[in-house]
Amino acid sequence: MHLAPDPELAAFRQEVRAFIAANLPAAVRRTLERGGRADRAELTAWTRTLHARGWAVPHWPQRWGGTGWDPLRLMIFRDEIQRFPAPETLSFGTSMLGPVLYTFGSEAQQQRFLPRIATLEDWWCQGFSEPGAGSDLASLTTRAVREGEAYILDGQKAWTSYAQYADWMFLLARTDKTATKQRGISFLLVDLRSPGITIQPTRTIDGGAEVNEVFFDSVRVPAANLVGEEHRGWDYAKFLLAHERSGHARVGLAKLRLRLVREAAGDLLADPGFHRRLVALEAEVKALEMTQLRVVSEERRVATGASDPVASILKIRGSELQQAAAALWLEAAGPDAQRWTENDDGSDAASAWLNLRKLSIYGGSNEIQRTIIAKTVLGL
Amino acid sequence: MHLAPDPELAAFRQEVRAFIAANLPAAVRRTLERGGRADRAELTAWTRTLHARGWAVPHWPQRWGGTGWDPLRLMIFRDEIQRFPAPETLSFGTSMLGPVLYTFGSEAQQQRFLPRIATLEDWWCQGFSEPGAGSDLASLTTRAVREGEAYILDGQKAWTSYAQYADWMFLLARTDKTATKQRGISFLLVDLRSPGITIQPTRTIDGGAEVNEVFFDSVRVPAANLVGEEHRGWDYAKFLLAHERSGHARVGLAKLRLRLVREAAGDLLADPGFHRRLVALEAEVKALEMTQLRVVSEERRVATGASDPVASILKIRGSELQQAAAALWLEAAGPDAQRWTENDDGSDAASAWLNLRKLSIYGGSNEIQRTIIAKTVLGL
Amino acid sequence: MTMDFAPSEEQRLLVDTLRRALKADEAVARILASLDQTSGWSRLRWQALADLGVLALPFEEADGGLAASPETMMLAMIEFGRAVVIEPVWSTLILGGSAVRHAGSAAQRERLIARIIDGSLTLAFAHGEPGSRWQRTLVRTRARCTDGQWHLTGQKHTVLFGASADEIVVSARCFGSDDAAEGIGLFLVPAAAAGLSRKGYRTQDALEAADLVLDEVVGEPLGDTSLGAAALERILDDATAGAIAEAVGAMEEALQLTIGYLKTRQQFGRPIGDFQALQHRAANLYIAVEQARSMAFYAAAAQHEAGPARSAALAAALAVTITSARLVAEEAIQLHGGIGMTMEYRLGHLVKRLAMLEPRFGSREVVLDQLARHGGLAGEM
Amino acid sequence: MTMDFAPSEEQRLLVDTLRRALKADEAVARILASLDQTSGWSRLRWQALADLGVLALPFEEADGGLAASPETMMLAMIEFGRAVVIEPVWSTLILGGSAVRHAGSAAQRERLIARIIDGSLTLAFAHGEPGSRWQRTLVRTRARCTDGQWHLTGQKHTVLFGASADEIVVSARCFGSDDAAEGIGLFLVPAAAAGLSRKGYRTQDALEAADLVLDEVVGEPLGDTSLGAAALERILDDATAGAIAEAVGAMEEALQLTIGYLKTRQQFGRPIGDFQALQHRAANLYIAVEQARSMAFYAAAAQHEAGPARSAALAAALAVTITSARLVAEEAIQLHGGIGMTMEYRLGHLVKRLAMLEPRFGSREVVLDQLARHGGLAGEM
Repeated sequence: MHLAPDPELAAFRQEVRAFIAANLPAAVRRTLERGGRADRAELTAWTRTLHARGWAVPHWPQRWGGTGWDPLRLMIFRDEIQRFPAPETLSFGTSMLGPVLYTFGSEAQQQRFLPRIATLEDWWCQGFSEPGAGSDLASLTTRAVREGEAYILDGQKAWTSYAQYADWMFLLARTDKTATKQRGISFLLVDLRSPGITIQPTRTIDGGAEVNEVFFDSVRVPAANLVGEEHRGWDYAKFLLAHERSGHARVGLAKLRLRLVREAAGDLLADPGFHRRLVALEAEVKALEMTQLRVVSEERRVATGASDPVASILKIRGSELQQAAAALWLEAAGPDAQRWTENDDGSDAASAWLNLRKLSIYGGSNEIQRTIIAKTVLGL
Repeated sequence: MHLAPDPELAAFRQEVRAFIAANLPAAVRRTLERGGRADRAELTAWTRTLHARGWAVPHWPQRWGGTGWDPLRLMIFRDEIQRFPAPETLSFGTSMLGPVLYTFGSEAQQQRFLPRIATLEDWWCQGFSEPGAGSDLASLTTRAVREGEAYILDGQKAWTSYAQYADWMFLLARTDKTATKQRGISFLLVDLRSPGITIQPTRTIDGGAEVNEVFFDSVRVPAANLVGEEHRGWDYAKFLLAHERSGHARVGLAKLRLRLVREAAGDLLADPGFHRRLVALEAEVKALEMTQLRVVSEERRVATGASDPVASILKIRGSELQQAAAALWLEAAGPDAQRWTENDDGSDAASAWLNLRKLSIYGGSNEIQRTIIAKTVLGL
Repeated sequence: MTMDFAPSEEQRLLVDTLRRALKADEAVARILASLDQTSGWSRLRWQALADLGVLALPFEEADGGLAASPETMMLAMIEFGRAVVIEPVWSTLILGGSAVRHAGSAAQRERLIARIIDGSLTLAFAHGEPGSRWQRTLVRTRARCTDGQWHLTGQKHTVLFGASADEIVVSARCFGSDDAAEGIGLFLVPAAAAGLSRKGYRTQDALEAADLVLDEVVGEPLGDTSLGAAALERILDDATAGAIAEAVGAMEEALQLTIGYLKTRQQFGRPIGDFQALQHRAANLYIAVEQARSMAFYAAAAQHEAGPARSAALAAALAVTITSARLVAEEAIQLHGGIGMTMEYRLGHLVKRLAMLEPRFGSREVVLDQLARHGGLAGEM
Repeated sequence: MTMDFAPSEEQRLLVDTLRRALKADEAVARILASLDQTSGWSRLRWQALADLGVLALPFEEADGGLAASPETMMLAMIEFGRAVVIEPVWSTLILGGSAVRHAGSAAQRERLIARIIDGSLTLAFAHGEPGSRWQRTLVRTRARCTDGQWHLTGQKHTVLFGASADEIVVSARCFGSDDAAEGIGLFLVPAAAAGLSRKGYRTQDALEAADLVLDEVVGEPLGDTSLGAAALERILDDATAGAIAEAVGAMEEALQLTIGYLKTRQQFGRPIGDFQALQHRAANLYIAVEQARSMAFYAAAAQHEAGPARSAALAAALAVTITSARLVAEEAIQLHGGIGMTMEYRLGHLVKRLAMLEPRFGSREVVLDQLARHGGLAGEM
């Protein structure tokens, strides 16, 4: 065990930071600092900037454009992107579908989709949740019936983030309704321009419309868009969720929020109570970062791909700390936090506070994560 | 609804306070303020002082020495005793067994025991908990077998408070082992001078030995000491616990602790963080007191004796607030809190903090109380 | 009169009337319909409240009012909170109304109160300023008397219903340093006054608010300018009591929705309310709501008193209410999951109202500081 | 050298050796046996640690030590915490040892360290004073130089192992106001020094401590008196890192006991660990312990650095550890029920050690203030 700062990693961090500083338009950074989001054009341009540098999908296999970085460097890269802040690449393609495709997809699927994910030519969204299947994903009811060389898809997905901008959706559908819950589910790739699809934004209390309901009415999905084997979609989904969870610490975003709180606080820093809560949160964020480092560095020793239940800590604390930072921002904003800006970009303190409630709900609610820890780690 | 201060109640409060001030030895008050307990002689003397005034068992029926006060006055009386602080009468006799006896006991039992409880001629202790039966009281295994005019008692009780000082114990024993859990339990009165009884103090981490293990080896209990009907002890125990729970708010003790924290804090009050936490606790104690007032005043409208599930709030918040006050005292004590005084009177901050962990465990753990609220009040 | 926790027949009737009139379960539709408008609140519904006599509640009988007790006002505000009312109750009945009641001269009361009661006059109360962060006596807006007329100059921020109010009560400093307790006067300013500009916007919880700039605006002193400080304490204490009761109503409704959801929402083959971890959290919510309700009672009791004891009690009550509101806002959404965050579902609007408790009436730390300055509740410990 | 989170073979061996030697599962018997004695700690067990070479760990190779890295010291302290060790590790290895290492002259190191290593010399470090409440530079004890000799006068409180130590390192003010950073010197005082009185007692967690009164006691400057302030920072930073690691060890053991209890204790016909509410609380405990462990790593990393960055990092690490320790202490007992409060069961002793974290090393608020004074961790956000 040797934990002294590593000069090579520090140099790598500087390299990433310098690249971002030199290449990210200042306006995009300002938008993100205000709590807003890059629009599709901005995100596409930035994804391609990263792609030109070879950094669009650093965690992918080198064959598909990955960098071959070790997990520590991947973590540092993501941290710098988040804290700068620069836009993160669209996770539905790069972090969720990508790994599923290069692990389980057919060669044709890989050839067709992976390059377009890396450059954001295709905007993907995720069709897992349904109105009746939130945390209990396996109870989903959207069904796909095989008819010749296609599946006919009927049903409804809910909480589909950014579906309104999307070209494609990967989704889970029941292909064998006689099988028990987890069996008989398949993983399909659906072109959202297919006839029979209706996308309806869900307005949320933060003023945004990040999420949508997506309705499928006899939608034809070519059988070639089945990923892996029929009825085995649950396995691919579990693989995907385990990948997703380890990215949920989002330490860099917590750091960013705390930096912005510190800037917004002004005279409030003279209040020892506020100041203590701020530095206490900084310390908690550091604890999470060290935990992530431990997880990541242990990953270097075990086979890649194995899901680490400790990742549930990252999800829980990552969400709690961003929420705590948002609460501090709300407090710092004072009476002005009452204003309703009606931007759907979370750029005021109250909208951010409301919006970030989602962090402890989605991606496997924090309750689900606690149960995972209790059962898998503690053996209860 | 009319909530303005009631001058009659205020006058009553003054009367109680003046009586305590005029009659309680200053040394006893100081002992209690330090966190200590009155010894048996002091408690007996004080109980008799109250008895002479007619206030030893104010909540009992007037036939047995009660005052006929309404619930608000009973609450004020208890509040003044606690916050003064004066010793509370021994609850095992006055608050637990007394109500069981005057409600379910035989005339002979009432005549024999009630007057001696009121004057603390008999020191009672409670034999409910067992090593294997804590929160799950109904799984107790101590058994009493009827042989002629007596029961033969075998088994073990645990966590028996002050058994080392006690003359008598009321207990639950299984009299029918073929019956399901709650059935087949009887409520017995046991003279602790009977042959076959061993009392062994349990040392606790606060340095005290409040609780004991009590072993019964073929102890003969006269059949006349059965309370109510054989095998129906569970009903009486439930009645007793419901009575006990409503006394668990102990708002006066929380007030006392906060007053002492304020006195001990000194310069720490200049720290806004500490000061805020102190006044926040004062506010929380007031909220609990108002809740108790609401419960008590609603009791005036409903039949006495019916158990109010809202009393679970009093137990939970009462314990939490005393514990929070103890944590504040520990903080105020600073480095000196490290000292181990080896008095078993909880007179240092750390011992008090450790000792008061019991509040959320005994009398139906706070987990049990939350389940009661969820099921009984919320219907979950 | 003996203490009595049960509502009287009259109070029960008022609560029933309000529940029927306010229709809490239609709150979502009302709010969503309002969001397309600048103001959003409905003159029609305001008039309906007037017709029910509700707008007469807080005023003295001599002024044509119903002289409702603090307890009655509390019960009414709980109902307003439950229904997430977006009409100008705050500005007209509580803040502005309280200003007129406690500071207004007999002539002013006669002129204004009848019109409040009949629904034809709405008020706003302009006190907070940029950067004042709920400090009660930090008033930089200046009042200068020239030729017998008071001229007001300064800025007021997040003035509830400041854009639509017919008249505005403005606090302004007649003398003294920016944060002196003495020297604050209250002034009536008509909406159309020269030199007054108002920038209206909506709040997170669908109320209307405005930022005001006053440039030598002529104001009419409300009562005697020298009474400003005491009147201000009283008005803000009334507002605190109202805030607590409104939050209690919102919390009770949020809790009820949450419990209902736990009972019906199925996951893993059973209602999620079967899961013990959620049961215990629901129990904690219930406790939190009951503690706040108890403090609403305490606040009502305190309003029968005067001076610093009243202000301390109200700060204590608000502090507990804030703690409960934070928990309820966070946990009610979490226990619902995503549905709790949608505009189409009632919970989110209750949560938004609760989330505005601190921005509107003071952060927990500021409120605790107020309480600490009054010596806490040491006298009652 | 690249960052590496896995223990080296050597570190693994040390941990195994310590676990076998310290026998955590016999802690109760050791502690209970010690309570009848004034001092309580065992020369025999101390000698056993010396024989294992453990007492040589922190010292430089030039002084005959093993030059253990901060990471290795952390791993050792975790084991000491796990076993609730009551021997003078704190006073001799961490505090006193650190003082000799960082402040002692070559001659002093030569004279003292060999005897520490062979187990024949125990130290105490006397810094805290009545009312100083962990303020690092508040030193009222005065050092006066007359005829080439330093005379110390003042009081020192809760000096760990102050009654049994052979020599005591005393902080005293050579010049400056009571709380000035500069002007603090460190002095060696033999136990038998004239004018030194020691009142020994036991601590809540079964250590030995003493209050000292110094009346013109002759002390030998440890190194150069002008280096006091920097040395003091370093010593207290070392102590902070040790405190964190010791607490992590105690927490890990408390968590393990609790999980074991949840699995075996039956209530209502099944193990209580089946109840979801308790499962989720156990998960929260696990998270808290892991966060503290992560901060022990961070503290070890920080000890490779110097100056304010080191002190800030250590304060941050201690703050998180305190938060975790509070939760673990309270919840581990609650999840156990009554058994967790008995002297015969190991958990209570772990909890008592954890409960002493703040009284011994600084309350959470004081530690956060230290962190705030260093600008927080803003530079790393």
